[in-house]
Amino acid sequence: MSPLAQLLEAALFAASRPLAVEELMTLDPQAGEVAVRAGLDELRAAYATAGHGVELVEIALGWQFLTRPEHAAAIEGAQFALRPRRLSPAALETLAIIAYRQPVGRVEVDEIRGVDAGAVIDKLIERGLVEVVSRGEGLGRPLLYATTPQFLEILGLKDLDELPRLEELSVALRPPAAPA
Amino acid sequence: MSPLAQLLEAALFAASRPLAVEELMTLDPQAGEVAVRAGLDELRAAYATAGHGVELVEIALGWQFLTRPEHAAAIEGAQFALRPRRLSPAALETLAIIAYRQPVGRVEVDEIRGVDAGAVIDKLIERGLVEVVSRGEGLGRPLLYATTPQFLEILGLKDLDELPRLEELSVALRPPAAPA
Amino acid sequence: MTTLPPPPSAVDQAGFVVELEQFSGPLDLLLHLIREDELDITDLPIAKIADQFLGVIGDLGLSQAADYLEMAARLLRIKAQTLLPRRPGDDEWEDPRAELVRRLLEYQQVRELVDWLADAAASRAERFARGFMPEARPVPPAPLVIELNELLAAAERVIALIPEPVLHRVVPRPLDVEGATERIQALLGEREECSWLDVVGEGASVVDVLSVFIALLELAKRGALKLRQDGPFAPIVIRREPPRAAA
Repeated sequence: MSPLAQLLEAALFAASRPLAVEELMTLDPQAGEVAVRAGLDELRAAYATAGHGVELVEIALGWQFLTRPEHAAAIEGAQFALRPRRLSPAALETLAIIAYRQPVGRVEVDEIRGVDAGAVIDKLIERGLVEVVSRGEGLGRPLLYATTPQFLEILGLKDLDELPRLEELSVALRPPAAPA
Repeated sequence: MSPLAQLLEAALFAASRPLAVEELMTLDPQAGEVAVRAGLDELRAAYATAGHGVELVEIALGWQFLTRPEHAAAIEGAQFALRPRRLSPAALETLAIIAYRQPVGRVEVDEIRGVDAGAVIDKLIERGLVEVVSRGEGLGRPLLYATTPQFLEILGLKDLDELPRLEELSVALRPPAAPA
Repeated sequence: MTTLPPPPSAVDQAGFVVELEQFSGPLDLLLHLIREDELDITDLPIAKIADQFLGVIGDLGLSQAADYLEMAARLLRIKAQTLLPRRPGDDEWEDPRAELVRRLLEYQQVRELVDWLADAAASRAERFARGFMPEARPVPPAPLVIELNELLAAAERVIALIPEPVLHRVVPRPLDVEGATERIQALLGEREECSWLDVVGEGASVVDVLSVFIALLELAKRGALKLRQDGPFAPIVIRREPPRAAA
């Protein structure tokens, strides 16, 4: 492997979160974006072809080494690592609405779910899956919420474009109201 | 690599601590100690010969992956280069009120912003930008907040007098006029 | 035929449903009923579904949960509207179910997204990230950036929110807690028990209501009386404390 690929490997291995290309570029001031992307491709290929138990994955707007799915049961059985807790249906509903409508205010989330979503949103913020991005216009200038990169991470998504498009669903959602 | 070596690789990667041979044996009840030790040798050799940025190391407590020493400086340097964080609009507004009204109680901040500012103030305190300076008069003797020296430091101000006066604000915010 | 799900798992002492494992809200319950009976959402037999909904929230003890209660009221109103006779050829007539149907369709789509998200999260959970941090030393906090212009822009936004230099809102009449206290004590001097309306009277102003309320809470705190309300919106009963020993 090239020295740059090795350096990238060491950095990605040491990190517990996905690292963005821009972050990886700070490892070696000489290497530009093109070289870093080439190094990442080289690294991914090296792991894919040599038969490894881990692989390099593009996820949550960055790159991360993850174990291959077939080893999950054994690792969890031996209690070397814990799988994350599942999200409740209420949390997933709220996340789905925020993901598709972001930035979105609480009232709109409440309305679609038919229940007060305040406590659920607070929990999602606490877990780092949702954040306040700005204040909307109108009465009381409501807080607007959006999903975080960590939301992508727990779903294993590269970016929001990987979410299914609404047209692909069997029923149609009304388009978000145009801002007044 | 053999399937057992791949399983060992995934487990050593995902575990939160070094793993002893006896622990690694619980991954696969079929594999005995001899097989696990052979798998570890195979794994170590695979990383050593193919030119990797990480290596498998046996230490007192067991086995673990470590980055190669030559990358330590670059990784540490990059870790240090964490993306600078910005304050949310809500935090900035709260900070602005406290900066211009200090010492000021929470109720007054709430009233000006029209929302409960408690959580935001707590965050600002946590960040060292705001501190409790005294207790006010009146009902419940509310805590009074003021900005800290660190607030000035981050803004590059010598003292609070260097903050633009409120009357100057709209002027100060206007972009410098182009020479006629 | 509706098979009832097991009773809710988390009901706090006050009787309010905190969170249900079974349904994430009234729309979810409604959709459950519709699916179970294989009904057509766009042509909802509203009378049937309203009765079923009421039955289920009664059985589950949900009738105190505001969100479910509100939906129940909405269903009953739609049911009533559909029962009203309408003139043949009335073009102005709008199906009272339309809004509910739209919300249900929208909610159904959210449920579909939820299934997709749950699947994605489940496959991500099959993969572990790095567990061990070789450099266990604490990472210094990220540097904080505040630019003076940002702060000033925030100050301007804040100033824009203030219509006048901050003035305290002026209450037209000050609260008269003392007067209310005297009134309550006088009433309880005469009888063992009285009601909220006995104290405030008909057509009381907001200030009067607040004064009485604060006085009642204060007296209750001091142990001079006990307050009781048998249910939401039920009359508040004020009882002298300690009860006078029977003659």
